[in-house]
Amino acid sequence: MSDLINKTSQFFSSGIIDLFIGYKKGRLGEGKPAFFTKPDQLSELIFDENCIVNLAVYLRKPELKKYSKIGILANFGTLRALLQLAAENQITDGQYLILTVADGKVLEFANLKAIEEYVANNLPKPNPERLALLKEIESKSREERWDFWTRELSSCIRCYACRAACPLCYCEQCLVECNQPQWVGVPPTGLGNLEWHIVRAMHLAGRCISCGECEAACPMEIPLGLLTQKLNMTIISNFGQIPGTKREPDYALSTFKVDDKENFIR
Amino acid sequence: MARIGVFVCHCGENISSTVDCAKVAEIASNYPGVVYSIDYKYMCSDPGQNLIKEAIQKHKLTGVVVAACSPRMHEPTFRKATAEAGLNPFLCEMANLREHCSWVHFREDSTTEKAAELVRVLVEKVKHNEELFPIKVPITKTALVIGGGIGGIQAALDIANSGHKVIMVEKNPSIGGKMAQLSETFPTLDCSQCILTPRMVEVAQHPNITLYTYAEIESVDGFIGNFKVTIRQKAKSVDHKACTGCGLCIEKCPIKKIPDEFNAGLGNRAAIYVPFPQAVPNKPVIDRNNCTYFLKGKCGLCKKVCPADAIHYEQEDELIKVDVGAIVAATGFDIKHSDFFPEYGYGKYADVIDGLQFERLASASGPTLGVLKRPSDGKEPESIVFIACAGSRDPAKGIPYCSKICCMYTAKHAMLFKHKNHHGKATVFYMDIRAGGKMYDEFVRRAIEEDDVNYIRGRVSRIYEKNGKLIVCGVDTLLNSRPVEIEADMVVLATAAIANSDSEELAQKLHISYDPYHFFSEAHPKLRPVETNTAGIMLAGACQAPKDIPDTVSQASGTAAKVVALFSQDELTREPLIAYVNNNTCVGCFLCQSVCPYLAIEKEEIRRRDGTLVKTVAKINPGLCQGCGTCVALCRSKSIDIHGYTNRQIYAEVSALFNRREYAGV
Amino acid sequence: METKSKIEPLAQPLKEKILNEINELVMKCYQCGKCAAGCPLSGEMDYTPNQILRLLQIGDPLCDDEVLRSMGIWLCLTCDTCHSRCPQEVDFPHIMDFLRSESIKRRKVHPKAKEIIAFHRSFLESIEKTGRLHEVGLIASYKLKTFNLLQDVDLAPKMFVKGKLEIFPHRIKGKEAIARIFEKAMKEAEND
Amino acid sequence: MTKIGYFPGCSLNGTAKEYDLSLQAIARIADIELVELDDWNCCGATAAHSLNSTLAVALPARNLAIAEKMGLDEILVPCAACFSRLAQARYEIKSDEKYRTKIPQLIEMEIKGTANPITVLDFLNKYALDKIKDKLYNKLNAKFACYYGCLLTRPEHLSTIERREDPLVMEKIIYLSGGMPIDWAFKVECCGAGLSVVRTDIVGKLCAKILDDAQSRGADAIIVACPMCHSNLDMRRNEINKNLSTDNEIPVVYITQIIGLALGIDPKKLGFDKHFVPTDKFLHKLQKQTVEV
Repeated sequence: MSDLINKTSQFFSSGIIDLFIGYKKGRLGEGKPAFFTKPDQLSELIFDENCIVNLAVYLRKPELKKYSKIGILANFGTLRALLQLAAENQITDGQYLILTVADGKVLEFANLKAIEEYVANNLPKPNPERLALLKEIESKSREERWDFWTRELSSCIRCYACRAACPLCYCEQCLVECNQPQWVGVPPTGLGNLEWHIVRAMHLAGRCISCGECEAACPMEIPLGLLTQKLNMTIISNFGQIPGTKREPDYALSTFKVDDKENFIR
Repeated sequence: MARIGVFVCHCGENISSTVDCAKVAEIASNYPGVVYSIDYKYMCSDPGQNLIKEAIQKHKLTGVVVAACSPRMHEPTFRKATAEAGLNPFLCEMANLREHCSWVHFREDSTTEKAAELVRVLVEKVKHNEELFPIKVPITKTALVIGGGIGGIQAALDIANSGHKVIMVEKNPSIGGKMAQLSETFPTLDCSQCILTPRMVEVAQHPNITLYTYAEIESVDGFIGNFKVTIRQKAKSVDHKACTGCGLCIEKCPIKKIPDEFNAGLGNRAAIYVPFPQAVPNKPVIDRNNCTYFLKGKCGLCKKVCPADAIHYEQEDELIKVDVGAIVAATGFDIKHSDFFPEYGYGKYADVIDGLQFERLASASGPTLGVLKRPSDGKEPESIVFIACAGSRDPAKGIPYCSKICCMYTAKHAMLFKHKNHHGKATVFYMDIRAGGKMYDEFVRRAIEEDDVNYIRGRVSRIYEKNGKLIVCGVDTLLNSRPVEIEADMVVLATAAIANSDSEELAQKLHISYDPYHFFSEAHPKLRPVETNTAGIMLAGACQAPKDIPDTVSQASGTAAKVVALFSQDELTREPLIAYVNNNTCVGCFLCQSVCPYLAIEKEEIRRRDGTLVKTVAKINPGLCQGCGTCVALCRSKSIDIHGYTNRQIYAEVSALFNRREYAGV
Repeated sequence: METKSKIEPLAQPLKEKILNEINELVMKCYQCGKCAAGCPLSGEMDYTPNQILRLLQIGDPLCDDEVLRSMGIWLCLTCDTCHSRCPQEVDFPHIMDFLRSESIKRRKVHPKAKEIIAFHRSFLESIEKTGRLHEVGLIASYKLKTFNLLQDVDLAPKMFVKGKLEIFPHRIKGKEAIARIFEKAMKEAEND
Repeated sequence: MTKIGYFPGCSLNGTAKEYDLSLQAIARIADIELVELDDWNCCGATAAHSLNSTLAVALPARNLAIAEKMGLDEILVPCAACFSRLAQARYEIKSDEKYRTKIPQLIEMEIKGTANPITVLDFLNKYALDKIKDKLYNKLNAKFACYYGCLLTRPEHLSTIERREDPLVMEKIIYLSGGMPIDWAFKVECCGAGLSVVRTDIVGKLCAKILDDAQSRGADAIIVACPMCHSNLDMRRNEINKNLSTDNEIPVVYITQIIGLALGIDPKKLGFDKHFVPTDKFLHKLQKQTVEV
């Protein structure tokens, strides 16, 4: 750990960064997001398997605007989020100092291309328990699935914690806040809840980097990740595009091709 | 408060036979916001339009719903009437009672009910309509003509003579195209070069025409009135400003055995060459694929002998960017080549040739100086068999269409042969003679009656060679399908006219559509035959479909008229039904960019007054956007909308359908 | 006693039957004559391939009758030259197969074609009995059927000398199975 | 040792014994085992095809089913006519629902169409040429007109030959075996085999054109890969010569016999003595070395 702290401290002292986003130990032993502005705060900096929060979500917060040089300690989900954000024009190459820790060593990424290579080499296998759960839901009849999701989603209190935790939910004005027209019913009841979660999942289809933050953030323990995961699997198997692995846009749901075999738009 | 007028049309009996129009008008009068409602037999007629105009003024209407036919049919009519009454035309909407209701249902109460619902939906929409104003786009008054054959030449001269600038791009070293290769032309038998070459010179000397030969189109961006075109000027390796065209380099070039494209492979040329003596420009280029200097790094003979020091081996391809307002595609056609007819031995027997090769053999400027000599041994043929429809009208070979020009040129070929050899035997195998055109059928009759060309109705099955003769096996279907075997010295196949091999690529660069055979598609086969579906891009000649010279020239002049009409205005007016971006909510993810089929989405930087960047957002180019709405559907934050079909308007329509109330006891 | 009256269906033009049963569209033919020009036997035929197609295209019962009674359909060697060169991709050999079976079924076989059919029948009989072709048996049977007793008499002894003729037929073990195939196929043809 | 199914057909047991002999001889040298189908039956030939369309599929289908049962993926069918019938039957069974259900009932056997019939040219190209090219013994010092006829090149859906109007596959085999193929004009014309017995007059005319062209271009022999073509061009020579001004004496030999000669096999063991048109002069022209097989 001293290596990480030493390095970060050097970045401060040499003026490369004026803010470092990392983790410190929380009350329950969890990695808690921490914002370091001075090297002497760094003694609290940690990085271990409990540091699961996706820190990329903070990068677009207005509070960070006063810092010009930001460093970030990225876990794997954060790295993928950074790539996806770059593909969507939200961050630029070289804008941040990006570090990670792998096999006890501190890695500094020279550019997004380096992250792309790192991600490509370390893509995890999908969690088998998750897959089994998905399979189980898929094997249900239409009616059973409808019942399953209306039951799960009926508990939603529309706190929008899922949206706040998601590094890719960065719209300045979310469509649920639009009332002319009113796309999604506001009261946290049946249809409105269903609308919100379907819209959310569709907006993340082909973009979700599967960090699991939405589900972790949900106070009602709704298995939200299943929706986006299922959509992603469909996209990967049909188009072969894995979100959060490319720094250039490669979005399955929005590519017009002159030689498209469907000619509805020509 | 909205003040909507509803005008229900009977369309004669088209609507009123199944819909109770008076009832629809009565129901509509109860809709919230509707202050006036009436039905009439022909709303599109003058008195019908006056009903609308008077109501707008008398009832101070803020919106108009005309319940009649398809908006494709009469939306412009009713919007014009609305505008004449002083209301913004885009506050007028149409409910399609004819195609969507009366034509597809029987006369029942529910049919009238559906008609009333269609009106109600539009009433709800029009309440959210906004005043819109046509978009003005400036026009660059320069035309680009792609292709320097007779079609391109005619279009270029007509446009240039109207006082506009023209840029002509030709991929070969000389303009002239296929017509320059022809010997004589039907139906007058006048010499092709004699009528073409003066026009080629006129193009080269015209002050309004800039000519790029040995050049290709690299890319095309922009839109009508405002195209940005990049031209690739291929390296000629010869400085045409310095070159005097003396020809010494060609004479001294040691590589002389390259099959000559201009002579359809029947002659040879050098590695540095001018395609033909009357070429424009009449200055050579180096064919780098065959030049020893470029292949092996040595030789340099042409450079040594050039008195003007015009040879520049180091020359590179040059990319030239030009702005043009209109584009004329006049890239011509090709003919089907070898190995297409194994049963005819095409490609195997030297004396089985195609029509273009015959033209070169018959041409005074050709490899035999106009004496018909067969390619295998130079013997003058005594018997020639001409085969029409060689590949055309042949679905088995992938070409179901008629190549149109072959009947005429085959008659001409047979005639030219008979004129050169009175005792020779000319036989034509044909399926039908298609000689529609001024003096065309007379021309074919002349070949048969005066020049004694033997026309046999039937398709040849195979050709084989025996003792130096070609044996042509066919039948005479007019004589009980009697087998016919003809010994010929030479066989001329009227091979199918096909699209150029690179036409698909060019069509994609131009964003124009093409048919299954890669000919470019016109916007409408009857009423818009010279335009493409992409505004500002027009067609001339055989790039659209096989055409003869008169048709090509006529179309080229028609195209020129379209271009000149476009250039007669300073600005272009377009309907404002295009997408627009809400800068406040756009987060600049640009996923909309890749979905736009018209490449209309650009980036716009929003800056503070001091110049610091606030954010980058999407911007719709109003010239390119076609209002398809794909970006609107894709945008997550609903930051893109489309004028005339805003989310609010559509939502109002859909909500109206779901929130049905009883307005009258239907 | 009940009597069943058998009503003859209205004569269906052959071209419709051809379309329905073997999915060939005779209307595709545009009479270019390339089939006749390439056919090795069109010179011998009373109607050439394109003429047969023309007769079928008319769809008139008299024309259909002419086709079924023609000699041309029996001379076809199924060499497929016409089909392989046809610009309209008309599978004429396929149509010829159909016309021959139709001609036999409706008993309209050209008198001169009877020898050809006799040969084919003798050939099939030979197979039906033994499972394989037995040339001596075939020729003997064919001669009995046609009374062409002297045909090819010069060939047989020479063939025998060269070991190319077997006097006794080879009977395969599955000859009963072959006989059953024949029985079922023949029954089917009758029921058609 | 490569194993491959073998359907000799009736001809190779009778009129085309030399074809069988020479093919077996080559196979031995190339180390290929030809597994004859158990108790195969006649393919039905033109007769079944002309008279009864069901029979025309059922008879060859029984052979295909036997091959399937024996676990054979490929069946060498040296007779082009038999090949055509077997391949067509397989095509019908695979493409036509009607036959897929009807045929198993008729032949009382299961059939899926897994066994693929191949021609002698496919066989030579795919299995034999590579194995015998080092064992070539004789230079074939003669000109050969390769004759394909109809059934090797047509119809398109059965043929494996490229350039159907001017095929070169047989020429390639001859060339690789040391012979000199010539270009000629009648290699895919029909010889009229279907009418051989009943309309010998017509056959005479058709074959006359073929032989005449080969002779006028200086061929020393015509190469065939079909017993029907062979019997027409060879056995019917007297009839053919009636249509020609001079007697044509070109021998007609099987491609397998020629390869056999190239391999140095004794002409007798290749059945050269079984031809009607004498082959002595032709054989004399070639070198006479032989090997034991």
